[in-house]
Amino acid sequence: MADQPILSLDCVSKSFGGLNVIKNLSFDVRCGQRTALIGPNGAGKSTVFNLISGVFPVNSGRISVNGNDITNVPSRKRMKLGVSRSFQNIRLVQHLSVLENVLVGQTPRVTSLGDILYPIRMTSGSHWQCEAMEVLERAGLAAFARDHVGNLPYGVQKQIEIARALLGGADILLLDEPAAGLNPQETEDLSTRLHQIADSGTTIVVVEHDMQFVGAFCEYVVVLNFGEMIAEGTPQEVRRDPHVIEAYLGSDVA
Amino acid sequence: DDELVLGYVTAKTGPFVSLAKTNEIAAQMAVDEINANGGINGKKLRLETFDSAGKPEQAVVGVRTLAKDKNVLGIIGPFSSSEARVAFPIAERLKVVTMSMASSAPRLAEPFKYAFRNTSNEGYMFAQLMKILAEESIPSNNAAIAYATDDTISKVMGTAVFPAIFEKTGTDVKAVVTFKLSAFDFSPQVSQLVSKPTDLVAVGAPPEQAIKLVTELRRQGHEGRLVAGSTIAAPDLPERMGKAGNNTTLPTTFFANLNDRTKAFSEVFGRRARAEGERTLPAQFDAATYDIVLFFAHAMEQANVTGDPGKLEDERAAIRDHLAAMRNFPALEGEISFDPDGDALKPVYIVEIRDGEWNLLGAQPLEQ
Amino acid sequence: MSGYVEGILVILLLNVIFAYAVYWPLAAGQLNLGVAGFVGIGAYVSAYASNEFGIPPYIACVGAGFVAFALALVIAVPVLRTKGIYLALATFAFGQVLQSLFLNLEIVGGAAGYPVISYIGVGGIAVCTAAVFLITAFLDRTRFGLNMVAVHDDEAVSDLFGINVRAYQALAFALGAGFAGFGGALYGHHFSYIEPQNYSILFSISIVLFVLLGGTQTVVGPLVGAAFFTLLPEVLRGSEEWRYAIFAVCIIVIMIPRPQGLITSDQLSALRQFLVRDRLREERHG
Amino acid sequence: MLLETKKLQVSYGRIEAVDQVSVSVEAGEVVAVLGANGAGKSSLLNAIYGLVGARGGEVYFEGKKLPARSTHARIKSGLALVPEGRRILVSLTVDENLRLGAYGRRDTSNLEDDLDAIYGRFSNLRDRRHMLASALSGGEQQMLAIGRSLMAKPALLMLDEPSLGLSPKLVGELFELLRELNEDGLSILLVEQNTHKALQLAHRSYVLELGRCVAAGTPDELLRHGKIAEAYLGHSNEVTH
Amino acid sequence: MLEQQLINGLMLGGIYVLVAVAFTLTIGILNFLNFSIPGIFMLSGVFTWFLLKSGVHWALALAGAIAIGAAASFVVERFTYRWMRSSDHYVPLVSSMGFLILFENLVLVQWGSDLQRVVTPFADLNIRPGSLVISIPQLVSLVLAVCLVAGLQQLLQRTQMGRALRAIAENATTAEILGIGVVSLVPAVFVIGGLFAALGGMLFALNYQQVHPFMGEEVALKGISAMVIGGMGNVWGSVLGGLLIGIVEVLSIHFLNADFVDFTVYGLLLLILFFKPTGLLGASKIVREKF
Ligand SMILES: Nc1ncnc2c1ncn2[C@@H]1O[C@H](COP(=O)(O)OP(=O)(O)OP(=O)(O)O)[C@@H](O)[C@H]1O
Ligand SMILES: Nc1ncnc2c1ncn2[C@@H]1O[C@H](COP(=O)(O)OP(=O)(O)OP(=O)(O)O)[C@@H](O)[C@H]1O
Ligand SMILES: [Mg+2]
Ligand SMILES: [Mg+2]
Repeated sequence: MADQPILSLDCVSKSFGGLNVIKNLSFDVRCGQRTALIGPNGAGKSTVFNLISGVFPVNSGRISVNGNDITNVPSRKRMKLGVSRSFQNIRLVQHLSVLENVLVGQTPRVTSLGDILYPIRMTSGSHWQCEAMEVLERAGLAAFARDHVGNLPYGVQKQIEIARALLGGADILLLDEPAAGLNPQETEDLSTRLHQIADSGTTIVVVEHDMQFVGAFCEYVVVLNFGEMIAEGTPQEVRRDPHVIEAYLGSDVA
Repeated sequence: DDELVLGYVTAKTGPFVSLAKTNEIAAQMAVDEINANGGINGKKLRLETFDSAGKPEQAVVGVRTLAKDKNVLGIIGPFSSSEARVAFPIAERLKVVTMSMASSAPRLAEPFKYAFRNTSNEGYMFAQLMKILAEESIPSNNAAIAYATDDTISKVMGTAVFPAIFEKTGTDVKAVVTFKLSAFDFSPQVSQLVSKPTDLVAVGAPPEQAIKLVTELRRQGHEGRLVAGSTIAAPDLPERMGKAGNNTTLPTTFFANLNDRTKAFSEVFGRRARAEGERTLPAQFDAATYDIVLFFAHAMEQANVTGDPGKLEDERAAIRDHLAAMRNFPALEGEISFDPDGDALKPVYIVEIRDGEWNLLGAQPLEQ
Repeated sequence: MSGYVEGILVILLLNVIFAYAVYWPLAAGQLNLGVAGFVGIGAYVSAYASNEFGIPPYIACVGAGFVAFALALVIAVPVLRTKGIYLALATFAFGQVLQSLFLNLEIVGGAAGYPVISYIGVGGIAVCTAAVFLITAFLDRTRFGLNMVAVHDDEAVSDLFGINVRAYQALAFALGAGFAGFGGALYGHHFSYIEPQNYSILFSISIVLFVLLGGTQTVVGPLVGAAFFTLLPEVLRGSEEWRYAIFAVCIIVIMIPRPQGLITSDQLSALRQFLVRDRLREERHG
Repeated sequence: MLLETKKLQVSYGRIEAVDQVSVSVEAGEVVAVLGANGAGKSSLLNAIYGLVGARGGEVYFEGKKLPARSTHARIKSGLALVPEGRRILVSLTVDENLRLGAYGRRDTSNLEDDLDAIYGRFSNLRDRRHMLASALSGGEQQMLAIGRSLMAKPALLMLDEPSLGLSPKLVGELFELLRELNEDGLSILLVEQNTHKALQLAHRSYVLELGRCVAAGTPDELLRHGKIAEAYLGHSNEVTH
Repeated sequence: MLEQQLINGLMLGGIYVLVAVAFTLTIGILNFLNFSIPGIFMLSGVFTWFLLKSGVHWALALAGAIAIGAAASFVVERFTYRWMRSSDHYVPLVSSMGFLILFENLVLVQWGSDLQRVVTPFADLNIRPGSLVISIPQLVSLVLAVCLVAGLQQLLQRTQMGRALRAIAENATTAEILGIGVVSLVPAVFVIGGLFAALGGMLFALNYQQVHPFMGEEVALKGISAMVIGGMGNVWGSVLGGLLIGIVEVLSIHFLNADFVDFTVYGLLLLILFFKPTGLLGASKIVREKF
């Protein structure tokens, strides 16, 4: 079970205009494996996430999740099939409170008309609300539940995004630079929190430039450069890879 | 109280203030004259005014306010057809007479017992106009028709009144063009008219559109005579049409230079209007409003009304009955009666613009 | 009830319904400048149904609302291809087309207008307005309302979270149109006469103004806006011909400090926070 | 003294984001401002730059008091800001974004050279100079934001988390660039979460906590301050789980 | 006759073009739905009439009317844009509409609702080649519009000021961070937009020799439609859209009748938007922030 890839990209290509951003990219993520996607700026990491979550269609290749081919599934339905994500630039719903933002995350699991027409913003006792509050509490965000998201500190907003993505019930969580903008202490907290989430059975894939975090959190690393995979392996392995040092890490980190 | 109160719904703001606002001067003149002559049944007459801003919903508020809160015996107004349409049903429900001075759309008052209009029948008036053109041997062998399609009365003029009467007079209709009330550019219509010149151009529209049309006709070199219904009878039309307006001919229910009474009225009106900074020439609607006050006063006198709030409903009904029965009343506009629909039957004056002045071509007393 | 109060109340109640007709599309980010057209559809359908087939007025009104709703769903498909001001202009154009349709439809009187026989009084309208308000307030508190805000703020993210953005936008548009039709039908039955001239772009714009002035972020905004727009000119009645000029100045002056409208969600949440905040603050910083 | 704030105060409603903070930057100095999320670092920079109104206190630049809320005047006198969240103009091309960076600049004689220098530094940008900025990756947008502020040729550059989203290699290069610029005479006020790098570069730094300045001094002094070092430098670097 | 109709259509379109450009300046460039433009158009028309009537020399009167329009636009900016940038695109509708209502009612209070006749000092403002009639003011407005538009296009695309304006349109706060003087540039745009609208109003008054308080509305609706048909922010689009609407309007009156004008003009607008949701010459890409 653990060996079976939960997410697999097979010869995926994507170009914008004339620009080939992803070139024949293939890699697998095994179930439960904490994976990092790293690479220089503009390598195509966010684009990979966008392709997996269906923001753009691929030009060629196949993406499958849990053994299902999702290449042509509309983006709206992919979360139900198991992929959820956060965004590099924070994308919370500005006119909703923290709790309400998190409630939006549950949408993929809401199916009945009764649930859609249940006055969820009027009461606080429904299981949806309890669940959302619980997730907020675990992230240490309960105190902000009723605040508007717009003016909260950056780090808090990042955590809300993670909480929201988590509530979709997806098996795979794609996090785009979750540690960006966090100080070392906060990064550590985040790492702890993500470990908990991973332990509860969610597969986490992060795009991250903070190598400290990648080293501490990830078991497996895929390195992209110009849309192609240039290395993969454990953090220790890729850190030593001269191509990676040359293209990504620079001399002083090595 | 020793007062008898008449309600008055008018437009002091909104798109046609210029026509409606001066009505109040005329109405007040009538009230002052009546009171100077001892009032009605020994009581003074007073106007209670409500501004509808020309909006139908507000006209309804006006009728409700005046009928229920101000206990008026009858209501003058509202001005426009759109307002009258919604005001009449509510007045009927509240059992109070409402008499409009300008809403000339056909059969507006017909369904109601309490609705009256001191306006005239355009078909009858235009027939008189054609008769007088013939009498004066003014060429009228062929004609073109131009009308606004999105205004009831204009459309009726263009599609029913003009064709029917031209048919009767044997006038050949060579072209029909249409426009919208909001139109400002008449060049395409006029280009069509110019390609088939006619003796007459009959226009069904409010004054503004007629002015725009005639200006464009002359720009493109069309020399035909503009004829119209009373819808365009604004007193300052000669001035507003300028040179282009020469020969424009139309029927009206009021002609200021008709006789001593109209001249006197015009003079007093002019004086009062100047004091208020308004247009000094009385329009036919000013005269019509003046006469409405006289009708009401007459009916109130006949019905021996007391203004006692307890007898309000009966007295309102009595006023209605006396108005409905009114025949050949000597009004400012001439001798006036009411037909069974509640519409006034009144004399017609055919006037023509000549060198920037109104000129009476002929008068046609009421045919019963 | 005094005749004046009754008269103004009717206008206010109808304006509130119209305000919610504009509120729903705005909640999904669409400025519907063709709302007058839907008001007209409702008015004509209901008037025709009750005049010609003797359908009871309330049923006719609700039915007319559904007709407007259905029509809007259909037209939403092409209209929602456009965005922002283009969408506003597309709805405006649609409204103009509808108005000229009414003008040319001789079976309901064309330019001459159409009398409506059965009557609905102020009480009936009050009940209907309350229903529209409660439906709106209720929907706003559900996931439907929640998702609508999400769609308004960020279509792309809403889509990724499984919200059918197109469906929500179309529903918002149609729901608004349904309310517009319902309100239009009530108008016809109360004022006993309808004419195409009523359903002009100026009418649409004035309704949009109520809602924007009241604020589009909360359910009470449109209510406040409609009340403001209906009552302020009444308050200014004494100023005679200056009335609308003063009114305009009031609008301009109000929008300066409150460009998002009189009532905003920040304000409401600040109010709520004010009531419960200190406990929260302590928790957070403690 | 190039820049000095005196008891600067910023509040949003009842939240005191910056509470009586006095910081200063000498000409030629690099000063870092550290602090946790929500400590008020961005608010401090924004207030200095005139983007948010200060509720109390003053800002002096080159000895002259800066007027409240006039960004325009600040740029004219030689301040530039790399704002938090990049604030790229996505409907303009990369080139146009950079050119707009020079908007407030008086001396435009070397504009093309400066542009070339920036393209030399950030080759990603050169390759995409005629693309809309909306197409850039996160890191590329960050490069653009930095490049754009350099186009203004300021005397004092304020950077709000400039390393955000940059690859480790580019972070190294960025700090190298800042050092070079500083050596050429540019003064820098830096807000950074990458505390190590920031302290390597900075001559002095301040630590903010809940809007208050709780520590100040040279990097060495701060590193000796145990509690601060632990909170902001992440001493327990090697996390073991 | 058809030639005359085409001329009529082009000339009518010329007026729409001026108004469309005025709109596109504030909506297309500043992202600000400015509904005071019909009011400015009307003010300058009414002042053309008033100044001419008061016996002011015609050159002064025309210049004065345009100056009043531009000044009014300046005042509008002072009380609207300045306070509500960076909010939803439709928010400014309210206060700019407020100004429209205000301008209309001020004129209404001062001069009433009547159509006023503009008496021009010129004997005949037409050229008459053969049997055709061409109005000089309309010709002027068309030629002027095209020239001004060409200049404007250059300004926007090639200069630092053009870039600055586009920056303001996207995000005024960001523009401010870059040192762009939002408070000085924006009024300039409003004044230029006001000039276009005022020029339109003045030429309208001379051409149709009629003014009244609501004269701006109908023209503005067509002008804004022209802008949208052409594609917002694209000034050439406004020219194309204006002329197209003018010709369609005239031809539908000629071949059908007035009842169909709204059908054809707005039906056309609707169809164009269905097939090309950003107008004929509008940018087809909708720029959005990246994930
Ligand atoms: N919509 C688009 N149109 C054109 N080019 C694009 C588009 N989206 C991305 N690109 C280009 O594709 C490349 C990859 O972008 P992507 O956002 O995936 O990079 P990334 O690896 O996430 O980089 P970073 O670490 O800086 O976020 C970039 O060079 C970018 O310019
Ligand atoms: N516009 C605003 N309205 C209300 N509160 C705000 C606003 N901006 C910031 N705040 C609050 O002010 C405090 C300081 O915020 P600031 O952004 O200055 O912190 P920061 O130190 O830059 O944090 P980060 O590291 O996350 O960028 C925070 O509590 C934040 O929630
Ligand atoms: Mg990225
Ligand atoms: Mg910050």
